[in-house]
Amino acid sequence: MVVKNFQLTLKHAIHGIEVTRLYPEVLMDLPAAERGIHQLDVRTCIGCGACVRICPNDCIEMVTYKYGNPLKNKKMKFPQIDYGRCMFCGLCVDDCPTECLTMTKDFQIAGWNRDDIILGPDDIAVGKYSDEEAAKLAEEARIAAEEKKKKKAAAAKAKKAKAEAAKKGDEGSGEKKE
Amino acid sequence: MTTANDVLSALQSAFPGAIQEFRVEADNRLWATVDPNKIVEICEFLRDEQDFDHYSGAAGVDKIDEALFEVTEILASHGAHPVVALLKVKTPRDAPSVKSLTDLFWNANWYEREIWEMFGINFEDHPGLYPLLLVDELVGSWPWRKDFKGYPDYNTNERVLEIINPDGYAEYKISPTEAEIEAGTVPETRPEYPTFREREIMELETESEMILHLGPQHAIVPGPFMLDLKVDGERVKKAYLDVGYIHKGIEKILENRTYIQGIPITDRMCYLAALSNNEAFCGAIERLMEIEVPERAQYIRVILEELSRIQSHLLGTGEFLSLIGGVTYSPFQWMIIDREETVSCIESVTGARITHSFIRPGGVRNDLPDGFAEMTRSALKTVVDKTNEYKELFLSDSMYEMRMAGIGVLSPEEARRLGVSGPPLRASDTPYDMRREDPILVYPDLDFDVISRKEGDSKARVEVRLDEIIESCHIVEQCLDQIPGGPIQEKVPKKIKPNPGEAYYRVEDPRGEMGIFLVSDGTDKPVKVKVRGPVFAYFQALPPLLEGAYVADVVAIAGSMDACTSEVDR
Amino acid sequence: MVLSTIVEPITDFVAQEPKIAGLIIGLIAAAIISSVTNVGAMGIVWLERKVLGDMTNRFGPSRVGTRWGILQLVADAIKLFTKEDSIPRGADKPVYVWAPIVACMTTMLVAAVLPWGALNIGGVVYPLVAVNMDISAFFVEAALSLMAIAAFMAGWGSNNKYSMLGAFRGIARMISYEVPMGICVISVAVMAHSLNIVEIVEAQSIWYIIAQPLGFVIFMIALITDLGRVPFDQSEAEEEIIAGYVTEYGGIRWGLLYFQEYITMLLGSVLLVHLYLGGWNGPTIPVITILSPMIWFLMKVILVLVFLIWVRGSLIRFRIDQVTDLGWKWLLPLSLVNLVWAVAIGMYFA
Amino acid sequence: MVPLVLYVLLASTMFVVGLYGLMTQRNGIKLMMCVELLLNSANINLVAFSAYLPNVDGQVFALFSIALAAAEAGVGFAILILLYRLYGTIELDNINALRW
Amino acid sequence: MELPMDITQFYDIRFLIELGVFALFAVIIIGLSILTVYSRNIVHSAFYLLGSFAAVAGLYVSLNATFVGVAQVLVYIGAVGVLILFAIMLTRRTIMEESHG
Amino acid sequence: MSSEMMAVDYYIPLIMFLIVGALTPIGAMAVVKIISPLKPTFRKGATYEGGISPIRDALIQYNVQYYLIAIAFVIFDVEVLFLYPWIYIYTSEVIPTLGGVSIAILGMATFIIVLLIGLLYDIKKEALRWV
Repeated sequence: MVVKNFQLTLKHAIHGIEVTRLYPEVLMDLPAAERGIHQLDVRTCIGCGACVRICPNDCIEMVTYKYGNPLKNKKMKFPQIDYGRCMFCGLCVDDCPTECLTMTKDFQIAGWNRDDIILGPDDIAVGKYSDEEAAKLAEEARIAAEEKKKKKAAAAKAKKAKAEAAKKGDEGSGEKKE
Repeated sequence: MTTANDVLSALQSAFPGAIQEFRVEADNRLWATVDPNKIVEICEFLRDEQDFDHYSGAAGVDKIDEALFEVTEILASHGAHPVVALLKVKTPRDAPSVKSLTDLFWNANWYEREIWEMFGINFEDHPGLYPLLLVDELVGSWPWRKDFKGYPDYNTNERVLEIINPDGYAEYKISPTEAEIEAGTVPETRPEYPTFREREIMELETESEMILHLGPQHAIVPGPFMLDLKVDGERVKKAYLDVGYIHKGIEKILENRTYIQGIPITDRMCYLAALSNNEAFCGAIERLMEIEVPERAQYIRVILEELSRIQSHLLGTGEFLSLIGGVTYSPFQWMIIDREETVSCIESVTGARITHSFIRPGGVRNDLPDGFAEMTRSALKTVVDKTNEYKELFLSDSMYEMRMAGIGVLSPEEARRLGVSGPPLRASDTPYDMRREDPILVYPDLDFDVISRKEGDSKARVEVRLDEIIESCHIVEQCLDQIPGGPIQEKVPKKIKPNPGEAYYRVEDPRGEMGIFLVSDGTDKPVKVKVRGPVFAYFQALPPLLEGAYVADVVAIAGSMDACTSEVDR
Repeated sequence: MVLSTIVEPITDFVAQEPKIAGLIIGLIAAAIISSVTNVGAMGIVWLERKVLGDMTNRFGPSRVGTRWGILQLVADAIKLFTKEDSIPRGADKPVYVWAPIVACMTTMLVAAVLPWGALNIGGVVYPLVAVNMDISAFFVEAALSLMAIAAFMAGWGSNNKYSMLGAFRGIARMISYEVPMGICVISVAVMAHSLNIVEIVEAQSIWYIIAQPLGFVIFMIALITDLGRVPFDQSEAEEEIIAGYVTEYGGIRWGLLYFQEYITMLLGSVLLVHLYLGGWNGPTIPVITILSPMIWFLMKVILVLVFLIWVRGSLIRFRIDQVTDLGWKWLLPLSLVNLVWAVAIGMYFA
Repeated sequence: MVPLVLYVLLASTMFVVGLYGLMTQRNGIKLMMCVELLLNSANINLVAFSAYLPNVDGQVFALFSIALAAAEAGVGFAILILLYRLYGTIELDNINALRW
Repeated sequence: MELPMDITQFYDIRFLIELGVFALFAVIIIGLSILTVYSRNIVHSAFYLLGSFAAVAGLYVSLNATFVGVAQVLVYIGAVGVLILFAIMLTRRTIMEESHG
Repeated sequence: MSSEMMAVDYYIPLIMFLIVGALTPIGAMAVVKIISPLKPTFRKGATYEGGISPIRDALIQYNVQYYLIAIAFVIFDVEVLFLYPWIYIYTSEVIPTLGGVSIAILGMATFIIVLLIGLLYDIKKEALRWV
């Protein structure tokens, strides 16, 4: 007969509610490994673009952003993610060489229009520099770049001289190298 | 036990010269290229003399360099021996035609139709070569060929032409532009055949018969597919099934992705079995690369796959209950709650609730977190307790018995003939489980039973699932006890480029036999990925099973099969 | 006493001008009972959602109107009133439009003859009944059979296959269970020697659930079937035929049909309470003597309603052929057995 | 009390309508409906008379007449359905097998 | 000509109410009977017939013959009505010809 | 209140109930007509059948089995109809008895048994089988 059905429903009715939640007010406990919205450490991102290349859905794009670390990321290009296309597969995180791109537990990205779910570096960045810091870093980077340029110019000069020297010494092999 | 070598020698002696090439990959894999004229006889010989009674599928490969098409027929046995024979038939690319196996194996029908509509390979003597997955307008452009140039852009609304048909319903036609015709995206000639609707109308005989559409938007369908019933009163006289409403072309997408990028795509074939799909795909890559997965990674894979099986069965059973009892039937909701806990266990490892993208060639993405074992053990304990309670409930519920016993009976012979696999097959007294037949990972070291039932009705199918939940819990507990330490990822190159060759890898999906047939040419993208999904096979078996049932039973039968449309239309 | 100064002119007027009084009292009573049934049905919908939520470990309505979701039904009503009122092209418009109206008229007819509780004034129990008909139990039976016609009108008017199948199923299940239900009513009437529900209630010194347990079970099953609730909701089994005869209905028309179901559920529970559970009978509660019968009545009705909801959460749906089989092959003979039993007891006590 | 003659008038009007339908209609089901109208008009008379000469005999007659009408309808429609299955029509003009 | 009724009755509101009720039912009965015969759509015809049965039942109740009235509802509308509707549904051509022809 | 109501002819309040019962839905529909938007399109008016345009009308010739169930119902409905007045007289003293049992009871017993035999025949002939 069907007595058991009635027993079980009664048992559950008396039993408290455990799993169901009132969603926006009460959120579930998410594990540390949760793959939610990305987080970008702009201080360490080197703008290599590995995440762009691995993404199966082409949802990452490199965009210019000024509060990053120009010492590491010379072109100041950082990933911008289109969550309309993102599958949250985590391949970009796996491939990131500096581990600057990670995924957080945050998953609420609903917006009123499509542009709201394209999150640029400004939205996902942590460790943003302040304006002064950014300016200072930019200055440093400029100096570094200049120095490097100088060095490079010097190196190029030296190389040229060396090459010329080599050319003089051995014409055949020099041509082959080029 | 018969091995691949035995089968090969028997074939060679029976058909001298018909085996053009062969390769014995292992004891249970036989690859052979056979004479196209003899394929039917060879298959008949294998079926009758060598117990190859399980037609597992067919895959087409476009060898554009050699101007050839290859059709690979995959044959296996229902438990008599573990050999899988993959017989390749070559056919020229300009006039492709292969002999049909539908006379030998009933379930070859859909596989051949799929190859026909996707490659344009004709199957001689096929009873009805109609498109299965594609829209009628797209048939003729043969999308899976390598020289396919893409469809015309049907997204532009300005070109849409609305045609009101005599019944007053609007149809939409999109005529291609001249530029598109020149670019070759529109087929020049289209095969002619009656449409699905016309075929149905042709079969209406008496005035008291009517065609009742269940779907594509109907409460019983787990995803969009159309089940049309020819009913007289409420008795089903014949059923027609139309799939392809959400065809995603995953096999074609995989051909355009690198191997590692393909993993998240395989999740989407069936998100209830995402881990099994990952496993099948990565397993096939590992076969080609000949790498061995570290033992800890193997254990992690087994744990997660079994947890995934538990959640899939819980959802499948719950959904089935909602079909026969309404969404207000409480056990449906309880099962969803149990499933949530199981999913949370998986999530704590993989970081995602349904689409995990977790398994990598040569290992897994990350290690088990701290406290996983305790969490899983407590979750499993509730699952086992609750499942036992459900079993007791169904045993004592005489209304359930009235509704389900003796409904949709599949006899063992019929089940094998229709090519179903997984729980529906095991419910029909055929203990056929890939974990036993084609053991992978650490399954040989684990102690588990293959659940089967004798009755073969809807009730038995549900019982098998409930028992498998308990058995899976048992497996996970064993794994948690035995799991060794060590690395979780074998060294693989950053850019995966498997050796050129072919591999066929089978896993036991929650729904049955999931096989991936992978062809590589040594680059970082596969040449061909063929997914042999279990639900494709059940779906084909649904129409004959429904004949003679009541409309209400249709729900019970279709629900007890636990179908996943997403995977049919992968 | 102040009360008598108000009551006496009214009774005099009623005695002198029964027809005019009938018009006025009828209108007032109709307005009151209409609002009572409608509010009651809203309460049932809320109760059902809450109880089912509890059984399935969910919250149920919990947003609109405090934590308990009391205003959920108001929100739903506003939604239904502002939805577009579209009629399918293929529908037979007059029939389609009239089906909810016929259903509403039917429920009002039933509501008119049912006693809605009683008041204990000075030791005398006055039942609150608008039309105290001599054969009200028979009348309720007959009026409930009109629901089958309303179902058929809805099914035919929609010109939809699901609707037609649902209409056929609806009629088949109603007509298969009307006969056992009628025989159960007769069994009760046999013991009470009356078809008047008020008299049946007054005759229940022992509740008839004790005197005729078999009859109670049969009547309960037949009632659930007549109400079209799980496990007998084949005519609108959403997993099979979408929503049966209400498939093509939308907006307020759907709302009306849906509401009629819950009103019928309320009426059915009231009928069950009157026939088998002793109506408003019960020991007098001190302090609030006047309301004492009313409280008993309401308690019983709510208990029956909760039981109906409990059934819905616990059982799966029968198949339609099993329903007709159960009705004809089991309930009809068993109800006749119950009739014989009732006659025997009735003779013994008489 | 409403004069009895009005009831008789009503009943006779209903009878005439039914009779008119019976003579002009060809559809079998329509004919059956007209017969029901005739029976009802007779019943109205029975009940009205019984109400005006205080006596319940007329009501008893009406009750039997109702029961009879139900039986008549059941058999009549069964015959019609059978005819439809045999001849594919219920236009009685076309069914000439009934003619002698 | 001698009228069969007393004209002074018309000054009596009770009589007027009674007459009004009778007139209401009489109009419904006659109107729906005529519609039953004239309606081209046979299903509409059946529903008109059921409506006229219901009005007849009302007439019975107003004549103090409650039992017959309720029996009329139970048997004529509940049972014979279902029979008529089923009979129509089982002879398809009648519906098609009448409602679309 | 009941005793006062007894004096009233009950058909008049019943008519009021009917009128209120009819006016409620009509009023609701009228309100909807005023306040809700109405933008009918061709698609909105389509018949719903799983999202696909239906093959043939719903008004086909249905299976004759439905009629058999209806006719069985008519028979038993009439039986129940005759049971209702019977309850007032089965204990009546004026009705003659036969072997100590009232004729009323014997007669009704015979009536029911005859119908039960009919029901058995119906069940045996599978007339009540669902299509």
